[in-house]
Amino acid sequence: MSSLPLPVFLVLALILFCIGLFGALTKRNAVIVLISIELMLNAVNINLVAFSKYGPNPGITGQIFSLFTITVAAAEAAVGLAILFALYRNRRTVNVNEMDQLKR
Amino acid sequence: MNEILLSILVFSPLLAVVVLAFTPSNQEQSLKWIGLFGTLLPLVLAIITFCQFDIGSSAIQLNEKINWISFTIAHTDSNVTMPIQYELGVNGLSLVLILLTSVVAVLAAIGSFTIKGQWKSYFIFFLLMEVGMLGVFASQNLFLFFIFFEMTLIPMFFLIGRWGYENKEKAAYSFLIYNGLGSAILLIVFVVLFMKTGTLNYGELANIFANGGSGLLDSVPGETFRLSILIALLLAFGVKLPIVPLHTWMLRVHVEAPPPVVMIHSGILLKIGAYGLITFGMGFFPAEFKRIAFSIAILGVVNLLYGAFIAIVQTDVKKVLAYSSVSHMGIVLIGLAALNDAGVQGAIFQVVSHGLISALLFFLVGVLYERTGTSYLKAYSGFVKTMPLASGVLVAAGLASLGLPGMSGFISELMSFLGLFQTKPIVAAVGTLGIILTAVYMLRAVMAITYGPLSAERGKLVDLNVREMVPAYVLLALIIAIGVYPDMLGMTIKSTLDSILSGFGG
Amino acid sequence: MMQYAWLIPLMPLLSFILLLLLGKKLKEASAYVGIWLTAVPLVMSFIVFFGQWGGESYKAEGTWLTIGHAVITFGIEINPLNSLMLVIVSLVSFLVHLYSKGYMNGDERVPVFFAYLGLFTFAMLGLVMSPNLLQLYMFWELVGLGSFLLIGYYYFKPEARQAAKKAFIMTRIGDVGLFIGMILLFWQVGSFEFDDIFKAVASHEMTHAMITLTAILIFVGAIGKSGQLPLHTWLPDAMEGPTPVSALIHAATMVAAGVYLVATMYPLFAASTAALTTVAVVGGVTAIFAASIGLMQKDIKRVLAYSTVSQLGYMMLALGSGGYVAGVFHLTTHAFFKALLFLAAGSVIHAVHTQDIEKMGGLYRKLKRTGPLFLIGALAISGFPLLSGFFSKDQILAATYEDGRFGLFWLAIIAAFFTAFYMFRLFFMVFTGEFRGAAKEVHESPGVMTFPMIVLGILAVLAGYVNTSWFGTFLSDYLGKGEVAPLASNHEPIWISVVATLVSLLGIFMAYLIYKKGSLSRDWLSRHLPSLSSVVYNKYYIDEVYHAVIVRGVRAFSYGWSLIDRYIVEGIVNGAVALVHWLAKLGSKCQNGQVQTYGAVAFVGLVLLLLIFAVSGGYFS
Amino acid sequence: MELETIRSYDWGIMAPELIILGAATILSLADLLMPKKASRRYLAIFAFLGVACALVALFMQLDNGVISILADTYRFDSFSKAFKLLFLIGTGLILLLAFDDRKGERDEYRGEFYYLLLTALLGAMMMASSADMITLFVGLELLSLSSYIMAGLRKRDRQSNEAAFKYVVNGGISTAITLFGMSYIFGLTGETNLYAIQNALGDPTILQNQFLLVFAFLITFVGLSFKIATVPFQMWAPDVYHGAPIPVTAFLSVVSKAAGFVIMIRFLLVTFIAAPGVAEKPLLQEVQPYLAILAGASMIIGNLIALRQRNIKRMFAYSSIAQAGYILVPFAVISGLMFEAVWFYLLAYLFMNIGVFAIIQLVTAKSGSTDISSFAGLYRRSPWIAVCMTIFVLSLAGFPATAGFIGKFGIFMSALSTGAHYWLAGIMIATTVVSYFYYFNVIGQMFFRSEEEAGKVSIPGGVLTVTAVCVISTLVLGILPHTALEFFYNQFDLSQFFTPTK
Repeated sequence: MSSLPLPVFLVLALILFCIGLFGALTKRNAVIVLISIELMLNAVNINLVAFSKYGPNPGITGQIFSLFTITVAAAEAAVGLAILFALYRNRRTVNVNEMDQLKR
Repeated sequence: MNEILLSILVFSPLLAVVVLAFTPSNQEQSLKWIGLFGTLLPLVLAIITFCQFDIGSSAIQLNEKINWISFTIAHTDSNVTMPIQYELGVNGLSLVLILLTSVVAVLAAIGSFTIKGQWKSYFIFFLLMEVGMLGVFASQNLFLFFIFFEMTLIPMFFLIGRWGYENKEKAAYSFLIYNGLGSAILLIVFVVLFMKTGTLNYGELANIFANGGSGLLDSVPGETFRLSILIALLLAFGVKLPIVPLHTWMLRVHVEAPPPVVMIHSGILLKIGAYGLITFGMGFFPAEFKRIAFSIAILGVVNLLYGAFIAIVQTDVKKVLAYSSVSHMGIVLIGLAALNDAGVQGAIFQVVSHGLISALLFFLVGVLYERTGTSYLKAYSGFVKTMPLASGVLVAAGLASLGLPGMSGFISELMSFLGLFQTKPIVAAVGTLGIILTAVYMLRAVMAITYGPLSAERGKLVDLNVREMVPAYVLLALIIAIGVYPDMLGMTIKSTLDSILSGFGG
Repeated sequence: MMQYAWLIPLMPLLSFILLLLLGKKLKEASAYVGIWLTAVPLVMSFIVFFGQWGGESYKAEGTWLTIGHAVITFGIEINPLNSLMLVIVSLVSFLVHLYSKGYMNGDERVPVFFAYLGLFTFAMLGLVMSPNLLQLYMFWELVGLGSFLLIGYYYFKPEARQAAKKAFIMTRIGDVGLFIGMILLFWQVGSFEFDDIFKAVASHEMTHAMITLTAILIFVGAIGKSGQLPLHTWLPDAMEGPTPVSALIHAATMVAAGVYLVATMYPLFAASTAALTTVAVVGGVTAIFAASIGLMQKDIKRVLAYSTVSQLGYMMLALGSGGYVAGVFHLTTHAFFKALLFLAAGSVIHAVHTQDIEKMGGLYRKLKRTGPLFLIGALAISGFPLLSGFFSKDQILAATYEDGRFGLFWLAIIAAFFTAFYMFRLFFMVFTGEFRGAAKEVHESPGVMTFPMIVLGILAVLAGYVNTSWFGTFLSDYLGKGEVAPLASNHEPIWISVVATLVSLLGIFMAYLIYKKGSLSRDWLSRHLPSLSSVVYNKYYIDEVYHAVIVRGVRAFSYGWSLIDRYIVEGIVNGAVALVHWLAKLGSKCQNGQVQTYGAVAFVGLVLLLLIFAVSGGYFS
Repeated sequence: MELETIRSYDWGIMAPELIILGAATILSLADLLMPKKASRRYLAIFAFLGVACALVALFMQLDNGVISILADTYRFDSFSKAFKLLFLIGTGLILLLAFDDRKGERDEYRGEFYYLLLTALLGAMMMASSADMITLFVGLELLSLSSYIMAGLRKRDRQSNEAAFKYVVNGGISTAITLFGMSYIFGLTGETNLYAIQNALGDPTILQNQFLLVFAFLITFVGLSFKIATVPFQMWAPDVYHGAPIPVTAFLSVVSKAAGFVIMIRFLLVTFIAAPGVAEKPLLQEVQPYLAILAGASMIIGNLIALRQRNIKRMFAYSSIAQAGYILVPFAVISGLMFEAVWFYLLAYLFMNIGVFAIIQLVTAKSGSTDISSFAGLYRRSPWIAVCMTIFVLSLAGFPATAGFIGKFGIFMSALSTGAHYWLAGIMIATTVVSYFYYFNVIGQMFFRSEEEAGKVSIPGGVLTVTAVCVISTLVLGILPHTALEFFYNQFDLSQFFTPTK
């Protein structure tokens, strides 16, 4: 079985991470922002799994780590959405730009 | 008793603080009297301390030492413990300053009777500040010194900011920021010394820098290191002293703070700068001090002339006196820069003498302000007529300030210049211009107040009352006593002076 | 007796303290306290003086201050010169106290006046008894204080305030010279003691340049105190003080302290020709300069003041020309006749309530005692033969001539002419002709005022006989007893006396022609040489020049500095504070409330860190 | 894993965590089962008792040596003991504070706050005790997630919502960044156990990927700096502190921040201690300038922007950024004094900052505004409160006779102990002086201004206790610091920190 070399996975993860970051920092819609963060966390997962398989010191703990990451990411998304709901109820908006009552 | 005499002395004002805290704040008279008695206690103790002190010995006396804090530094091989002790002790110089502090504090407390309102907190702050001042002079450990040093800062901030005049808050803030900067530099210096030598005891530090070798020291710290520490000290105490151009805060304080507070400030707090320069700058780094002595002499002359020139054109008597303080502190620097018996002794005399004279002058300005509600020279004239006693004392104080023989100011001026003429005659000669200028601005201010025609609306001024006479006469008596028989003070500081100067090899 | 000599200055000090404390209660009786407490020192001074006449010098000292290994002492010394000064000072002081009792009658601040007089007398007596330079300097300043307080006695008059301030500051300028000279001597000699200094001078421990420098610096002090050029302007202004004060301080004693200083330090001066020349030139120029101003003044006291300046110049000239005895001799005689003149002038002022000689005239008839006494004084100062001034002035001229300073000698001759002229101008305008004043009743002063004048009058006539080449040179012998005083010869050529006498008679005659007979017009000079006359009348505009250049200059400089202090020194600080606040504002602007900005900042920060590390760590290289 | 193994573990050492876990569980159940109208305030007492029990349990174990269980993922050592102590004390005080916080909210949601606080505490404690990247991460997230919710606890309050949302978004990004860094550390070593990583990084083979290693370090560091709110991840802090309820703000600024330092020290120091850098120097020495710059920037930014704040909560948010910058100094210049300096300062900071927020809560509740002017004339109205506030503020500003001074002194000692960090000490001291402006502005309001509204501020019991404890501790630690320092030296042997369990 021919296998892709490690750098390919790492670059993929990096790109994914950057896309996620870009989304999180530019999108107006709060939901998309939250999803972009998920994307960043998933990039990490790719890293972890790739390292645990093809890394210089492969090991199973990486995959276990990624399991925890997935779980925590889910929890985070849930909390994030819950907070967004509360916000939406009060403000009737999911536009990130409008959330600037607190500043300076 | 002797083992803890100094501690009792330093913390004695706290007794009155406790009593004050439980006195209802509307009992004006009792609050004032408690405050006054709170300052009398340290005075009594200071006199007891003086009696216990052996003038002939140059050693630190009445020592107290308790282990206080110890920091442990984890090193790769073994842990190093760096202890900080609670150490008190006095030598001739600090004893004199403690006496000065306790005397001026009592008189300022008497002067504080005219303070408007909130006597309770006023006297609490006042007494806390006295603890700080006494502590500064009694401590034998830099850490402790710093704590007491800062302890004078906070009460002073409140005293200026709450009981001052129109721009009191600005004055309080600029006091705080400048002195904060000064003490910040001081803190760094102390920590650096601590990390280099492992001790903060004055004697041990002096010993280490003189002879080298100690627990933590790999080698005697280099020349550059010593020099930069000394310059940092000069900067830190230069704010306090103040040295031009670090003086602007002090003008504001002198103008805005209530008179008794200025008495303390100008009389004692400024002197901490000189005390620090002598004890630390000269005590620890004699060789380096010698190297920068010329610059210090220049700074001294600049201070002297700068203050004097500007004082000539001031329209507010408080400002005249403030610039006069700048000018007079120049004489301290001049004396220190001379690096000989005469000069350093002159500087110490100037510290004491200016403490008394400026306390007296500001007390009188307070008296005038209280009666007239202004401190502008233009608003004054011919007060001899209605206030002969106050005017007489004012003229006397002014003359003392300009260095009239027979009063303390002359002795210090003479000795400082005597000292500097031996080592740096040209600089000293330039400095003597200050003697003339001092006469010019002092007479201008004093005579504008006392002499001249009396305007009609000032016809009902009341002369000094008994309560005001006490500070005025006591201070004047001390000024004249030192001026007539200076060896009284000279003997007390002689041994200390010798030990300081032994660092310069002579 | 000598061991009690230290009590002499303490008596007036006691008077000062008593009157300060009890003056309010004593009121008019204060005068008696002052008089008695100067009478005692007077008696003691005479005892000391005559004790000294036969005995040795006396010195007693105690430790005053220790500076390192040098011990500075405080004590008294009695030697020929200062025992003579003691007598002069205590005598004049006593007489002035007495006179003031009458003169100040009715003034509500009499206790204060006598207190100040006591303080001054104390300081002056202390000054002459000082065994060392430092102590002398201290009392030197204290007599300045006494003078300052008494000039400003009429505190409510702005002119008096101004004059007092001016006196203090001008003399202080000179004092700084003395101060520096004293300190330099200390480091050369290691002591302030006169004896040590003279020993060092004699043993050539000091370089010649240093001797000259210190001598000149000390002379600067004398210039200030004795009102010599260019620091003379305070002395005429000092006439704002009460007239007895002018007599005591600004004629007889304090202003003579400068001469006394030079005399005391004479061995130092004698060791340097340059220093002596300086003293002589300054003295000579001052003598003629002040005399010329005296010609045109209209205020009776100012004429006398300029006369004093001029006479002090004479004394300096004498000292500078090696005429030690002549200088001291003239100091003595001058003390008596000038005090007399001032007291007489005071008596006149007391009678007519003005000082303007244009408003006087014909008083000789009304003031039966003052008039003749004034005439005696005027004759004495003019050098009328056989009066005291004649002898002393004669010796000065002789000393100058012998020293080979011919230019100065002729200046002194001209000054002598001027002196005679202006004194008699004064006499004729005040005492002869018609009364031009407004006062209706003019009374002679009471006995308490005339008595001192009579005493002084007698002395003004007789004091000259203590040192003449005809009867005996008592004074020279006496002063020569102390080893410090080098002797000047008394064998002057006779023609000098003749010329001097002729010149002063000519001066008197000219004054007579102009002011009594009116043969010559009074405004001859102002008509023919208007510019010169106005220059002289305005005292060569020296006050104006000082005011324009020095006073204004210092004030402008100060003002400039205070602007720098306010705008630049404080400006930098304010600028720093403003910068901090500006940065804070900038920072808080970035905090724009946008959550994504926050994330972006963190991300950019991270990228920057990584980039910097990569570049500096050499990743790209 | 065998049951046998599980049973063989010394579970007793987890007693504090277990007690907190139990308390949180019971509280959540109780809150669920209680009738809607019933007051939840008394749940606070229960939570407080839980914390107290945990504290007692911790004290009972002080003498234990290093014990690690659960396959070395949970590690009980001096470090964890020392910092758990801080967390527990801090949380206890905040619970007392919350007990009296009545502002605006209906009672029914109060229960949530108490058990979320306990779970957050649990997360922090786990972080202090973790010896494995995975548990460390889980602890961190437990703390974070609980804090997100707590920040938004006031559901009807727009500011609270917004604060929570900002917190969650920035928190998410920081988590991702941290994890990204961690994934590389894992990748380079193949281990998740900290001591195993330490071992692997000490191996010379790592030198091939030295750049990647430093990158990983910096990325992780920046990610973690979110928790301690220092540059560059500091900007969320003012908004969140401003919007969150005051007890939550206090928690975030004290306990959560302390936890951030714990994870930073534990994770970065243990793993990278032996790692080689790009040049000859060890990695930790090589990144020192970067950490020092970040610390310096935090002090500058925090203290500068605080100058312009009128809102007292925001002001202390910026102040806490600066304070975090101070605490970062010993970490940045790693010296033999690091642990005690950080620990002591955090202890001092805990008391003074909770004290400050206690009084802010009192005063702003009275005036209904968080503007600084609500402090005007406080001295006339309630002198004792003003005096206490003054003591706290002076301590934060670092004046002697307060805990803050000794803390700062320790930081200076560590900054100046090993060579040339004068500039960092210089920045610290200069910004400290700048900070006088705003700290003393508060004092000025209290003492110099006249009161705008009359009325004494009354102190309820809980806040009174908190204030009293904080004032006494601040002063005692300032005047007799050896009480704490000797306790620290005697009880905590930090040489255990770097060596794996035998």
